[in-house]
Amino acid sequence: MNQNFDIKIGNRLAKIKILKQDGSKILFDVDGKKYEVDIAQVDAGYSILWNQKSYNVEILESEDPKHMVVNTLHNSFEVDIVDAEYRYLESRNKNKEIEGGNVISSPMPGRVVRILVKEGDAVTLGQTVIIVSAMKMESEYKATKDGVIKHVHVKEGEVVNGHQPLITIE
Amino acid sequence: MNQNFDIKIGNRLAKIKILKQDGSKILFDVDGKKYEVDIAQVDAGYSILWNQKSYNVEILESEDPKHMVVNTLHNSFEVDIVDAEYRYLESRNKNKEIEGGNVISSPMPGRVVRILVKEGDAVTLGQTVIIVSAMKMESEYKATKDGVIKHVHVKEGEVVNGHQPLITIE
Amino acid sequence: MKIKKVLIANRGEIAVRVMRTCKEMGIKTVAVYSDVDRTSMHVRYADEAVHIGPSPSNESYLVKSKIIEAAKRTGADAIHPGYGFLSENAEFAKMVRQAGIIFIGPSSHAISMMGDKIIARQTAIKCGVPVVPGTTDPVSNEQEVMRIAKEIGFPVIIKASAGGGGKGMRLVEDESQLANMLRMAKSEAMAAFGDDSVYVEKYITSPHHIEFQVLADQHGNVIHLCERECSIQRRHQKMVEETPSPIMTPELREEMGEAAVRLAKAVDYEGAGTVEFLVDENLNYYFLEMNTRLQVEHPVTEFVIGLDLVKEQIRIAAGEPLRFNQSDITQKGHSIECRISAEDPDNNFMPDPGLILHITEPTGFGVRTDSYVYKGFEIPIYYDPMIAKLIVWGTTRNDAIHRMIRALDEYKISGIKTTIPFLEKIMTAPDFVKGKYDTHFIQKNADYLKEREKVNPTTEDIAAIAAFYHHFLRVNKIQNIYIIEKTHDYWKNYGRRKNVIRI
Amino acid sequence: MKIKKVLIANRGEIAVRVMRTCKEMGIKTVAVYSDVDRTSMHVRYADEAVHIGPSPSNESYLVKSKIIEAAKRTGADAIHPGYGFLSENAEFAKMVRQAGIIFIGPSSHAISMMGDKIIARQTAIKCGVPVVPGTTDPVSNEQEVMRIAKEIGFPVIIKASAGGGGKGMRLVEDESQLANMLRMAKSEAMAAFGDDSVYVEKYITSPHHIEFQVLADQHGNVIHLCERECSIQRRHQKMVEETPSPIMTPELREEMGEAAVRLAKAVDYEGAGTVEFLVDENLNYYFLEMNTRLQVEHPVTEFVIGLDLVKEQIRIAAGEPLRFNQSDITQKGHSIECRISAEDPDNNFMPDPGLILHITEPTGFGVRTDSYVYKGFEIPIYYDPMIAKLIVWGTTRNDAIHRMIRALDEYKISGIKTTIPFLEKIMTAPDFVKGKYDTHFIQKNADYLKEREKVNPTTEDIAAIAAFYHHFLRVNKIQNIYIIEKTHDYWKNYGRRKNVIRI
Repeated sequence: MNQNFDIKIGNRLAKIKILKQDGSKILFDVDGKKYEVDIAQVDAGYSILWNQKSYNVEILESEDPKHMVVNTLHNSFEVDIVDAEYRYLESRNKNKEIEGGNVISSPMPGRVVRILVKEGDAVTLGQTVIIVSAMKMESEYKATKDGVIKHVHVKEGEVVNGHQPLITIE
Repeated sequence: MNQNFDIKIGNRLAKIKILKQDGSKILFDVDGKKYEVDIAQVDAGYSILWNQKSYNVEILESEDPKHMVVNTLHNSFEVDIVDAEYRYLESRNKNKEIEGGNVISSPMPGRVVRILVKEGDAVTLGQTVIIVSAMKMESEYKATKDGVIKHVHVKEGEVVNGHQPLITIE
Repeated sequence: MKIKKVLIANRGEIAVRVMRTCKEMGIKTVAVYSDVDRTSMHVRYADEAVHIGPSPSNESYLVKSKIIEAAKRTGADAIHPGYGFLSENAEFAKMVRQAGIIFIGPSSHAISMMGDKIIARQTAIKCGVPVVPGTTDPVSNEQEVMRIAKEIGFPVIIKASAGGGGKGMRLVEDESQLANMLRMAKSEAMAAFGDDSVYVEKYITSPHHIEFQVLADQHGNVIHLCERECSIQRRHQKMVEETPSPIMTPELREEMGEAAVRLAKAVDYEGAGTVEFLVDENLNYYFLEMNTRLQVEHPVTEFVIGLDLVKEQIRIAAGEPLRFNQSDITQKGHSIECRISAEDPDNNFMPDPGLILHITEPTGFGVRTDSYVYKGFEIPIYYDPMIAKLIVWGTTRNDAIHRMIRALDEYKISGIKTTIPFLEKIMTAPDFVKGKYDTHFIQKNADYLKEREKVNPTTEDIAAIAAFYHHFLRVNKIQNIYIIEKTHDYWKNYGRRKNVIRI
Repeated sequence: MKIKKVLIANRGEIAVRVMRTCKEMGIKTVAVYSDVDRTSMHVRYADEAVHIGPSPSNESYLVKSKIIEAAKRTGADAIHPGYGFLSENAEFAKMVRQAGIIFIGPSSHAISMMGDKIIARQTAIKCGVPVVPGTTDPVSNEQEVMRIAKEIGFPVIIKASAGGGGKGMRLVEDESQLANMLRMAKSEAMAAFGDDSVYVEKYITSPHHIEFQVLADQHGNVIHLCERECSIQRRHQKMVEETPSPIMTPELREEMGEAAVRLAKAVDYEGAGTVEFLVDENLNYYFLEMNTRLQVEHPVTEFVIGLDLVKEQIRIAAGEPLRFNQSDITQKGHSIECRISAEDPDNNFMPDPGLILHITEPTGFGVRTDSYVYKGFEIPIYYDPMIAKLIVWGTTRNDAIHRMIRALDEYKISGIKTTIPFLEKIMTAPDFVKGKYDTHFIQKNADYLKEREKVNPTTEDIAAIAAFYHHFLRVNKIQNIYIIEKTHDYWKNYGRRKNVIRI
C-alpha cells in the first residue's frame, strides 16, 4: 500500500501514516500524534468520528489530482499532496519565480469594460490601464511599474477568466 | 456520427433521428414527427425547450448502460437502448423464458424473518413458505405451484436484495 | 438546572429535528447509532456519536442500558427520546432518571397511566372527559345488552371480548336488529375464540381523529396549543395532518382544549403531550388515548401557533416555567403536513428502501421539510419507511393546499418509490379540498387516489428525445468537455462546462 | 380580469419566487432569458421560456420591446417585473399597458412621481409626511445659512449643490463652527465644481433605515403591513433586514404606517410598495423615498404578517379588492433575512462568480431559502452577486437570531466564496444581538466582523487525515466498489456501496 506522500495543508507540511486498520476504524499518525478514527465515505466527502466527536469533511477535487480544497464546518483548507513529483516541480519552479510583476490580471472572472492604453504606450506606476467589470462592480487595474505596454492580451467587451493575463508591461 | 439505435420507452419502440443541428438547437424526428428543440445539459439531465415550453428531464443511468430511467415532471419512464446487441440478446432470451415461476423472490430488499419449509418438503400452491420483513412490514411469500422444495437459498435473519432468489420449487 | 448536552435516543428525521433546536439553544448533541446507521444524517449532524449495536432496533435503539451507558460515557445531562422506540416506555424514563439524567418527557407514572387503556379511560371519566359510551366489562345476557344499547343510543357495535380481527363484531343500527345481531356475534365469537362473551360500544358513524397538543411545566401550569386534524389515515397510519381542523368551532376548541388540560393535570403531566379524541359528525367528542411524547405531526402546530415545541420541551425539562398563558396562544393561518414514505403507492404501499440517487427539496415561502435522507444515502430496511415530512403554511386553508401541491411537485427523490404521487392526489380530492372528510376518506376515495395522470404523448416524445440524445452523446464520445485554463485561479481549475459538439 | 399567464421580466431568485406563487395560483409562467441564462433556474422552473438576447442586461433584460414581444408571442396576459431591471421604469409600465397587457405594479404616473426625488419630497410634504429638514434650493449667503441652520437645529450638514463624492460637504455640530465650515465647504465646492452654491440639511446622527410595506388595490383601499428594519448596510447595500424593528414602538408604528398610507393614497398607488424613512435616535422619522415595486427583503414581512405578497400583487393587478382591513393585520414573532452573495468578504467583497460544486440548503422549522443556484450551475458575471436569501422566523427576536446562526451553519455552497461567514459574524455581534445598531453598524463593528474563528489544531489534523485518506484510496485504487448483483431489481442495479479495503 503506497502511503509515501505528505499533506501540505495551508502552509503546514503534515506527515501522516496509517498505522493500523480494522474495517472503517483506522489508526492514523499525524506528525507523531495518534488518531484512532472511524471514517466513512459520504456524498462529497467523509464522516469522521474521533473521540466520539462527529466531523464532516468535504473534499473538493480539482483538475489537478494533487490539489484539493478541504472544508470542515467553519474552515476551508487548501491541500496539496506532496510526493516525489511535487517536490521535483517545486524545485524546478523556484528558479523561475523572479520574473513576475509585469503582467496585469484580475483575480476574478469578468468582462473588459475599457482598455486605457495601447501597445507601445509609456505608463507610470499606478496609472490605470484597464477596467474589468463583474456582477455590476467595476475594478480598475493599475500599472505595477513604470514602463512600456508590451502586449494587450484582451479586447474591450471580452469575457476573461480570473488570473488570465490582461496586459504585459515591459 | 452513430445514431443507429432506437429507444424503447415503456412498451413503445420509438425511432428517432437527428436531422439537423445548430449548436444546442437540434431538429429531431420521432416516429415521423418533427421536433425542433433547444437542449442543454443540467445537473442530472437535460433542460429542453420545445415550442417555447420548458421541460426538465432527469436521466438516471444504471449499471447497464443500455438501460435508464427517464423522469419528467409527473412521469417516470423505463428506457432501453435498442441496438444490434440488444436485439441479439433479446432473441436469445426468448427461448429461455418459459422456465420461470418456480423461483420465489421478494420484489424489495428485506430481512428473512422465517422460513417455513426445508429442502425436500412437499408444498401445495398458495402455501406460505417464507416471510420477509422490510421497514416494519412483513410479507408472506407463497408457493407458486404444487411441488417439492428444491433449494432454500437463504437463511433466517439474512438480509436479501430485491428479486434475489429465495426458494426454488420443483 | 441548565441542560448543556442532550443525547437523542432516536434516528431519522426526528433525531435531526431535535438536534436543530438543541443547536439553536447552544446545547451540544449526542447521536446514538446502529451498524447500518453509521452514515445516517443524525450521526453526521450531531456533535458526538456513539455506536450502540447491530441494525435491528431490538439490538440497538430499543436497548435501554446501552443508551443510558452512552449518555453517561459522553456526559450528556439529558435524553430526548423522540417518538417511537423508547419514547413511551415508562421503565426507560425511570432508568434514565435513576441514572441521574434528565428524561425530556413526563414522569414514568404518567407514562404508565396513559399507556394502560383501561386506566386512561377511567382517568378520563374521573375528570369529566367524555369517552366512547359502552361497557368495558363483558355482557352476555340479551336484556342487559338491550338496556345498555338503549342507554347509549343506536347505532351500537357488538364486539367479542376475547376478539380481534373483526371476528364476532356486529354493527347494530336500530333496536329491531339487536337480538339477531347479538346471536350472530355470540356464535361467531364462540366459534372463533371458544368464548361467547361480548361487550357493547357506541358506533361512531363518521369519526374524525382530532388531537390536542398540551404543554405542562413542573410548576403545575398546563396549556393547550389547539387541535390537529388527523383523519387521513391508511390502515390506522396517519398520512396527512392539518390545523385548524376543518370541522372545528371556537366553542368546541375551547371545550376540548379544557378537557385535554384537565386530563393532563389529572396525571401531573409534564412536557409536551397529545390527547387524542374521536369526534363524530355532530361534534360529539370522545377521549381515545394520550400520547406521552412528541408527535410526528407536531410541526403543523408549530407553524400555526408559532412555538418551537422541542424548545419548550427542553425548557420544561430544565425546570423553567411556561413562558405563555393560555390567552397568549393564538392561531395564525393554516398548516398541512404530508408524510413522505419510501413505499410504492401503486403497488399496495410495498416498502421500497434503497439508494437515494438524487434529491431536490422544495423551498420558498411557507414550506418546511423535515427529512434525513441525502444523495448517496441508502435507506435501511430495518426502520420506519417515513423518510421526510413536508409541512406547509398558508394564509388560508386553500392557500395551504395549493402550496402543498406546488411543494410536492418540486420534491424530487430519485432511486426509490415514494408516496408523493399519492399525497398529490389527496390534495386534489374534492372531499379533501372541501374539508369534508373523516377516517374513511382513503377507503372512500380509493379509486380517485389510485388514478394517475395519463401520459401526454408529447411528454413521452420529449423523454425519448432526452434518452436518445444522452446515449447519442455517449456512443459518439461527445461529452461536456471541461475546457481547462491553466491559471492559478481556484474555481477556474474546475473548468467551465462547454457543450462542444461537432456533427 | 382573470390572469392566466404571467411573464416574469426578471431572472435569479426573484423570478423563481414569483413563479412559485403563480404555480400555487394555477397561473402559467413565462421566463425570459439572455444567452448566459439558458440553464438558469428560472428558465427551468417556468412553463415556457423565451430567449431575449445577449448576456449583458442592456441587450436583454433591459430591452423593453423584446420583453413585450415575448409576452405577446406567448399570450401572457400580465407581466411581473420583479425588482431591479425594468421594475421602476415608468415608460416600460406604460408600454406594457399600451400593448394590452397587465403590468403587475403601480401606474406609470405613480412610478414617475416617486422616481423623481424632488416631486417625491414635495408630495410627502404636501400630505404631512416629515422629510429631512433643510433647503433643496441653493443658498450662498452666510446669514441665510445661519437662519436655516438655527431653524432646523444643529447638527446640520452643508452640501455642495453641484456636489457628489463627499466634496464640499461639511458637518456642523454647533453654531460656533458654522461660519468657518461654510467657508471651507464653499471654497472646496468652487475648486471641485466651479460653483460655490451649497444647501443645508439636518444631519441625522444615528440614523436607522426603516421602511413600511404598503398594499393598495384599484378601489382606493390602502393598508400597511408594518415596518422592516434595514440599517445593516455596506456601502448603501442592505445585507440584513428584520421585522419588527428593535427600536419600534406601537405608537410610532401606527403613526409611520399612517404616513406611508397617506403618501400611497396621494399618488393613487396600486399594488405593493415600500415607503423608506430615516429614523433618528429620538424616534423622529423622515421620508426618504418610495420604492414602487416588490423589495428584496419582502419575505420578512411575509413571515411575520402571514401574507404572500406576490399573491396579493397579482390579485390586485387582476382588479380584486384587498381581502384585509388594517385591523386584520397583526404581527406574530420575529423574522430576519440575510442576503447571501457570491463575494469574498475576506477580500473586500470582491465578486466571485463561478461554478457551484456542491450545495446544501438549510431546512427545518422557521427556515426559508429563496435561491436560484444549483449544483453544476455557473453563476454569470453579468448580474447581481446576490445568489440566495436566507430568511428565518422565531417566536422572539432572540430565537430568530439563534435560528439564523444554525441555518447559516447548515448552508453549504462550495466552489465560490460567499458572504455567509460575514453574516454569521453579524448575527453574533453584541450590538446586533442587543438590537442597538444604526446604519453605521458595519463600519463601527468592522474589526469584529473581520475576525474569523482561529483554526483548531485538531480540526486541521482531521482535515489533513481526510485529505490523506482520500488520496490514499486513489493511489492504491481502493474505491467505493459497487457490488453489483445481477438482478432485475431496479434500484439494485445501482449497486450497494461497500467500502472494501484490504491492507
